[in-house]
Amino acid sequence: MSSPRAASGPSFRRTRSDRTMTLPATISTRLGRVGWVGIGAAVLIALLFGFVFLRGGYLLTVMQLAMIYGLFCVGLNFFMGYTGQASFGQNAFAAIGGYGSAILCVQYGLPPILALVVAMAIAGVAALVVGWPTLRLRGHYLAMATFALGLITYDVSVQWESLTKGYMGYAGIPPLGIGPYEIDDERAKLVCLMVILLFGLWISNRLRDSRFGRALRAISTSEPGAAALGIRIPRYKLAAFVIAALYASAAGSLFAHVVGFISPEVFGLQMVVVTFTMLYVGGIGTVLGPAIGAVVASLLPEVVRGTGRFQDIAYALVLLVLLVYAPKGLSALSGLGRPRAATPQAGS
Amino acid sequence: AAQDTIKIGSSLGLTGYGSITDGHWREGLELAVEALNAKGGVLGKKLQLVHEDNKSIPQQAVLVYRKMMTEDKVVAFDSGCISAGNFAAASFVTRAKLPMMLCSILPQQPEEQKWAFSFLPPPKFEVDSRYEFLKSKTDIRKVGILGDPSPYGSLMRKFALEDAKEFGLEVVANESYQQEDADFSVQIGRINAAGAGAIIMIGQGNAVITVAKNIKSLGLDKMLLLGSVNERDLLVEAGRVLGDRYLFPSPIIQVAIDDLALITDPKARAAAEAFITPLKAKHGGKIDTSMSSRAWDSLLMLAQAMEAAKTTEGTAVRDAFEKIGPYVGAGAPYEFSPTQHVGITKNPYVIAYVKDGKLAINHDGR
Amino acid sequence: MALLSVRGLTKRFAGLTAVNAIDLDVPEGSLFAVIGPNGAGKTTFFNMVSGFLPPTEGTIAFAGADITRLRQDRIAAAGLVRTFQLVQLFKGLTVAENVEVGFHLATRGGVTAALLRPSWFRRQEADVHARARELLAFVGLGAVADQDAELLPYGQQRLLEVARALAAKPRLLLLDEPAAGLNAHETDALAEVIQELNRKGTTVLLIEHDMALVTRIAHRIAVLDFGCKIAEGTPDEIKRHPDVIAAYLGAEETPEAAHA
Amino acid sequence: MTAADATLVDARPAADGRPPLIEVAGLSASYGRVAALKPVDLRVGEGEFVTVLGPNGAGKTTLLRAIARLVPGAGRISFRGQDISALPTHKVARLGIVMVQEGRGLFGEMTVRENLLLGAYGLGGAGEEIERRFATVFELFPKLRLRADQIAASMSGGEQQMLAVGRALMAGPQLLMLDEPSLGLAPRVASGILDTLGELNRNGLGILLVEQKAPLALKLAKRVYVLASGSVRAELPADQIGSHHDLARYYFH
Amino acid sequence: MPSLVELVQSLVNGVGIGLVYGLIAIGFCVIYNASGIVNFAQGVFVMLGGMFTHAFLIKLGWPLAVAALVSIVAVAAIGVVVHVAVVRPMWNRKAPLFAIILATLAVQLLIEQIVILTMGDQPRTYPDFTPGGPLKLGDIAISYQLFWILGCGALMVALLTLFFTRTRAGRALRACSQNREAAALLGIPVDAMLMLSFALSAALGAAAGILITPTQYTAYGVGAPFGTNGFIAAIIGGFGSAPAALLGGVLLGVVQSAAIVVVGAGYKNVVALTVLLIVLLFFPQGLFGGRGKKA
Ligand SMILES: Nc1ncnc2c1ncn2[C@@H]1O[C@H](COP(=O)(O)OP(=O)(O)OP(=O)(O)O)[C@@H](O)[C@H]1O
Ligand SMILES: Nc1ncnc2c1ncn2[C@@H]1O[C@H](COP(=O)(O)OP(=O)(O)OP(=O)(O)O)[C@@H](O)[C@H]1O
Ligand SMILES: CC(C)C[C@H](N)C(=O)O
Ligand SMILES: [Mg+2]
Ligand SMILES: [Mg+2]
Repeated sequence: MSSPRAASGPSFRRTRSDRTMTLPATISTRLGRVGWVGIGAAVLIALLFGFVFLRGGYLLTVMQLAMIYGLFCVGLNFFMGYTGQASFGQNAFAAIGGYGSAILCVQYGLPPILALVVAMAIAGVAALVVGWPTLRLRGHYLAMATFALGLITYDVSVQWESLTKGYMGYAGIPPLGIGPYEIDDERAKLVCLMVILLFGLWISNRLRDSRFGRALRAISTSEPGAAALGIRIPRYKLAAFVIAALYASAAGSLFAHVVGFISPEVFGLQMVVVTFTMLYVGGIGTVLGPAIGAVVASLLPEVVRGTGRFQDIAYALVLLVLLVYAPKGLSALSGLGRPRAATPQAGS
Repeated sequence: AAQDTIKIGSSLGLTGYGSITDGHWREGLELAVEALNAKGGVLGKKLQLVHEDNKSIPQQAVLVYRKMMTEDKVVAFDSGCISAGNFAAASFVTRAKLPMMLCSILPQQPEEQKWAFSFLPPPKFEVDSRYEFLKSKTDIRKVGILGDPSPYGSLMRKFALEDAKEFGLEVVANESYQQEDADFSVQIGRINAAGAGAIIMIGQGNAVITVAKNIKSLGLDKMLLLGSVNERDLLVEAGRVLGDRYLFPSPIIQVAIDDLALITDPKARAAAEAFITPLKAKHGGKIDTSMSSRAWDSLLMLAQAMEAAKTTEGTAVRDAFEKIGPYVGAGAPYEFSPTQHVGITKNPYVIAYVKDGKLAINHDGR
Repeated sequence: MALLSVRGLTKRFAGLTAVNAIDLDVPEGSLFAVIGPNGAGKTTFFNMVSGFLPPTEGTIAFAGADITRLRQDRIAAAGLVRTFQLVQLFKGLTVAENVEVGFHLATRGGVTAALLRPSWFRRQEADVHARARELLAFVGLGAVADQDAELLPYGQQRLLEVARALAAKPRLLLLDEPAAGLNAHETDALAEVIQELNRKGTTVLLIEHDMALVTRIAHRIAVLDFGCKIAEGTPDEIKRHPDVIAAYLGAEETPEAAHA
Repeated sequence: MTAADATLVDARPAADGRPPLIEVAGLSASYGRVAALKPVDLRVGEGEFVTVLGPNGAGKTTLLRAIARLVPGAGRISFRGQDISALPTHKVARLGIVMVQEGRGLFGEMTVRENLLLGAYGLGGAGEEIERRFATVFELFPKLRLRADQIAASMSGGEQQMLAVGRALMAGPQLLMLDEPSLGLAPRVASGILDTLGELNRNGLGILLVEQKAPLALKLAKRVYVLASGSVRAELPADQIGSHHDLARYYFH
Repeated sequence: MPSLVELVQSLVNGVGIGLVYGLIAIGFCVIYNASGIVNFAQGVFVMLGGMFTHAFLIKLGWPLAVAALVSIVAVAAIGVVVHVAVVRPMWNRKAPLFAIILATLAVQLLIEQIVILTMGDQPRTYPDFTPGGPLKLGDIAISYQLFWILGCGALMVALLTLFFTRTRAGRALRACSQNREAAALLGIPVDAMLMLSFALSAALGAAAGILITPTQYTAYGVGAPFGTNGFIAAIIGGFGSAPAALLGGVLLGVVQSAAIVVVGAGYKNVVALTVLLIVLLFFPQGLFGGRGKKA
């Protein structure tokens, strides 16, 4: 049973408190800067994007959803990657965005862009209000509390039928557009989403390498250390949480406008699982990781769609292989190419 | 080769909460395709069924609908019961002018309803047949409702509350549950405490087994459980727990599977036989027909509309479909028209129960 | 006037009084050491002063203002910065970035500034980069500035923590066993660093077991035992103090340590 | 360089022909591309007390970790003649090679007593022997007896170090490897631990000690290895290194 | 206004479902205690316990005890496979904890799909262990199966507590979660211990599944809701201690049933989870998890 190489090795080094309390920041930051490999990854994604754009068909939709989820993940990465906190409930804010957009457009006739912004504001305030007490929790308890937020929001969106129409769902949500110009064409939608995602990434990159971003990353590895240097931990955690909520809300709104229909399931547990997958497959804590993860994890099921009834099995297996062989995400694979490679690999 | 086949798409919840229902819907579709192709296909071409799993969630439904439209170039849809998934896709299917046959309820937008045809009996029928049973066969006059919040369930609850008076019944408790709940004892206890003699359960799926178990373990041995339409496996499993105190509306074909004589109308019996014979040949004894029979009907009617339209072009097929007029199917009689896109207009249900592991019609009340 | 002034400071855990009614005054500009046996309550004392533990009783005044029970970051903002006995590095960050975080209090700018990058912000960032490197050079870590902090050997991690604390420009710097894990040469270098910054005006409060270091650089020493302050005085007084010898140094220890 | 010094001690097997307690030949280890340990030869005889000195980052910790098989290394490690260079850590430990880690490596959320009990994990259920070892450890560190039911993480720094050493002794080691055990200990306790090690050594326990505090470390050791930049710069009899001896000349270069 | 009988019956029902949650929660504790991993595949172990027992009991007609025992062993073996094939390689590559947790979710998906393919998607159930019932105390009814759940749950809790605090292996398991290196340095075979924890946890999950299937049903998809409720129960109790997990489950059940009475079933989870949040705000380590708080 025991291969001595695997059994020994530096694999033991981390203690539990390392693993639970501080999320992944250790891996993250050193790979975070958009270096050569980042550029390589970006080029690859751009090629994939170009391929899908030219090929057309339903992969356009796959890519659209990837961009939307990607935006969600870039936001989540602020909280989980940079700041090292766990949130299983960011879908709550996506729901606020989605339903906000739907209701504001359909009931109150707001133009989509305005609806999106107003919904983001609502989500931001909501994040502020619930985050303030909740973020005192740590580790699994924070994970659970945020998880509860997501579940509560889900149930409310199911039950509050007068507002949300429950499982019936909200249909007839207008597409994005400015004034009389609606973005109707699938390719145009994709380009628009891509631009929005790039903007989101640009923000992420700017914030990461700044006083603000450094404070977040400091918190992720040592809260006492950060506090001793005068960083107001609750405030920074809250800021990261709110930023994540703003991204999530924008993603939720975009889903509503791009698909034209939402129902509670759109923002259900599935969303949590999918976005987690994206974050970890891409590489949490890195700038590009969330976007890479979103594209890869979105295309993966389509690649294995041909297996028919075995699609989920194939998907789960590929996912497991990815997680086992690139446990720190695809963008961390790039670390191999950097000098002073970070992590010793057992047996290598 | 693409021109030699006519592709029909189907978005099905093969995993997730719709899995059992949609699995049967697929069986019906596949059977119909085989039968049609055996007779030479439609418009001289072979039919081909393309189906994808939407995992019972709308996001996936959007993807698979698009996939079938753009990759497979299907000319029409015949999709399963995941209402939200069908709603999510309805807008762009409508824009592409493709007709969609549905196992679920119709989308809510008027322009989308023009392209969708529902083969689901309207919720009122399910309610009324149970109320009628209570009124005529029992002396129970107080009932409690236990329902889930699915689209179909919500509609049904509305009727359950509205129609009770009509049948001289009083709804004394109005409880709800969620599909995945593991226990309903509290709700059932409240219904019992309110003095109800029967529970009107609203909602498909596995939950009925737990409800039956809960009634039993609460020792309520007078309480009747009147469940929703359901899959044969679930009916039998729940019936095993509560015996003849579990009653449910069933399309007659579901009960008549071993004894077609139960279907009195000869035309309907012939339609049922045409369906059941190949079904039994293919799937043996363990079969469910409540979903698959309507799936079969839907595809045969779609084929008929194509033949009538002499094309597979969406608008023509849709118009032809609206002109089919009264149609006696295996699962029910239908009457679609330009103004009527919910095809089942007469209550197709009988009240049945489980007897020795088989479904039986309740003739005498108990 | 004393920069730090502690009165009756007490901490009780369940049945144990870890710190017992301590009074202490640290004059501005001094280099003050706290010594005592293991478990005497030194770290607990630090934890209370720096806001990491709420005291059971007592008051803490810093620069004339009461800071008892103030949040840690507020205390740091007031100019009281600490290091940790178990190093608390930011492991995912490079050595230089660790120090840059140290400049948090000395700089400003949040999300908006980071996004818009006005010229003052860019200057500030550039300044922070440059000064971080200066500080690293000052403590002798210049060569490893771009390395991952996590991978430093233990001794260098301690130095990094000191450098990081310095970046915060503290008025009072609390150092919890900074020389642990350093060899004699490295300890000498550290001593110079501490003395140098003390000369530049930073008041230092130091916990150390390395008596050679303490007696060489400290102006004044307080000795804790079982949570109580048993002595306070100049290094010479302390070295000769019978209670201190009994409780802490041990008879044969003094010459040994002195010569190391 | 130090070739002269390096031959001051005879490093061949003891005269009686018994293999040394532990013998390391050409052991190297690296983290990714960092060669933390270049091929190193080292030996601890039966009942010998050997100290490794060296500046920060010399690779001392890495050396101990490689012997304990916590870092994969290339080269040969043998214990009483048996090749252990491919064994997993826990099997190495079961042979009696016990290590006190830098930074203590306690089970933070468990009590002092539980930590000590785990030290005796290899003993299985043998109650009496465990009690005997408890007594020894408590005698050595009375503080631990007082705090037996305290959670390890809440102990003071020095108390934790005592616990780490105590736990290692509970294991009844054949070779005890200590990585800076004096770290954070009050001078009295530090020399106390050293005295204990000396006594254990006199009773036949082989000890491999990594220490920064040269004077302490040299009091007991018979031989000293000086490690710098991952290589052994010198191997000296301990009594050759007086307070006058400038170790630094081995450190740099 | 609900009558007293109705209220008491609701309370009893709440305790009943709460015990079910608690039983599921217990399984989480073992792996968590040994590794810090929250095994989201725990729900499928529960599901498999029910599925296997159903197959042996109903399809093959084995006696209940034999069916249950064989099922537990089989599920434990699956737990070992999960460890060897997924968790161990990830751990040895220093995967972040949440990546491992994500992998357990993938394992859940995988096992669910394999179950659909091999055993179908129909729900199954089998009768209470003791036929008859319920026990009537005045107007209050208590199902016999509840006593089985309570009894076995208490037994499991007691044995687990003893195991973790009093036995060498139990202590060693906890040690592994806190510091794997140190554990290995003391001769504890860390990998084997973790494997043991997966086997044990899977076995406990299976036992839970076997016990609760008679109160409802099992089907390929119940793992997720089971897991979610068990996880919530474990958190309320304070993660990582079996008695607390069981109590946490009961508390969850009671709050839910009170919520159904007061605001209706639609919002029962909203209420229960809000209560959970409030509990967490005042007891950030769970209700019974006060131990080991760091300064
Ligand atoms: N959270 C706690 N719970 C219980 N006891 C504690 C706690 N924290 C510290 N103690 C105890 O209080 C006493 C003082 O601890 P402290 O860490 O202040 O000692 P110290 O003087 O820093 O010792 P050292 O030199 O060994 O670091 C110790 O006996 C310790 O075990
Ligand atoms: N996990 C790691 N990854 C990469 N490099 C490492 C790692 N651990 C240590 N190193 C590097 O290996 C070299 C040797 O480190 P080691 O910890 O063995 O030194 P040491 O002699 O024990 O130092 P100290 O006296 O400070 O404890 C150092 O340069 C260090 O930066
Ligand atoms: C017929 C049904 C299974 C309908 C389903 N519950 C839905 O509306 O989504
Ligand atoms: Mg201390
Ligand atoms: Mg070291």
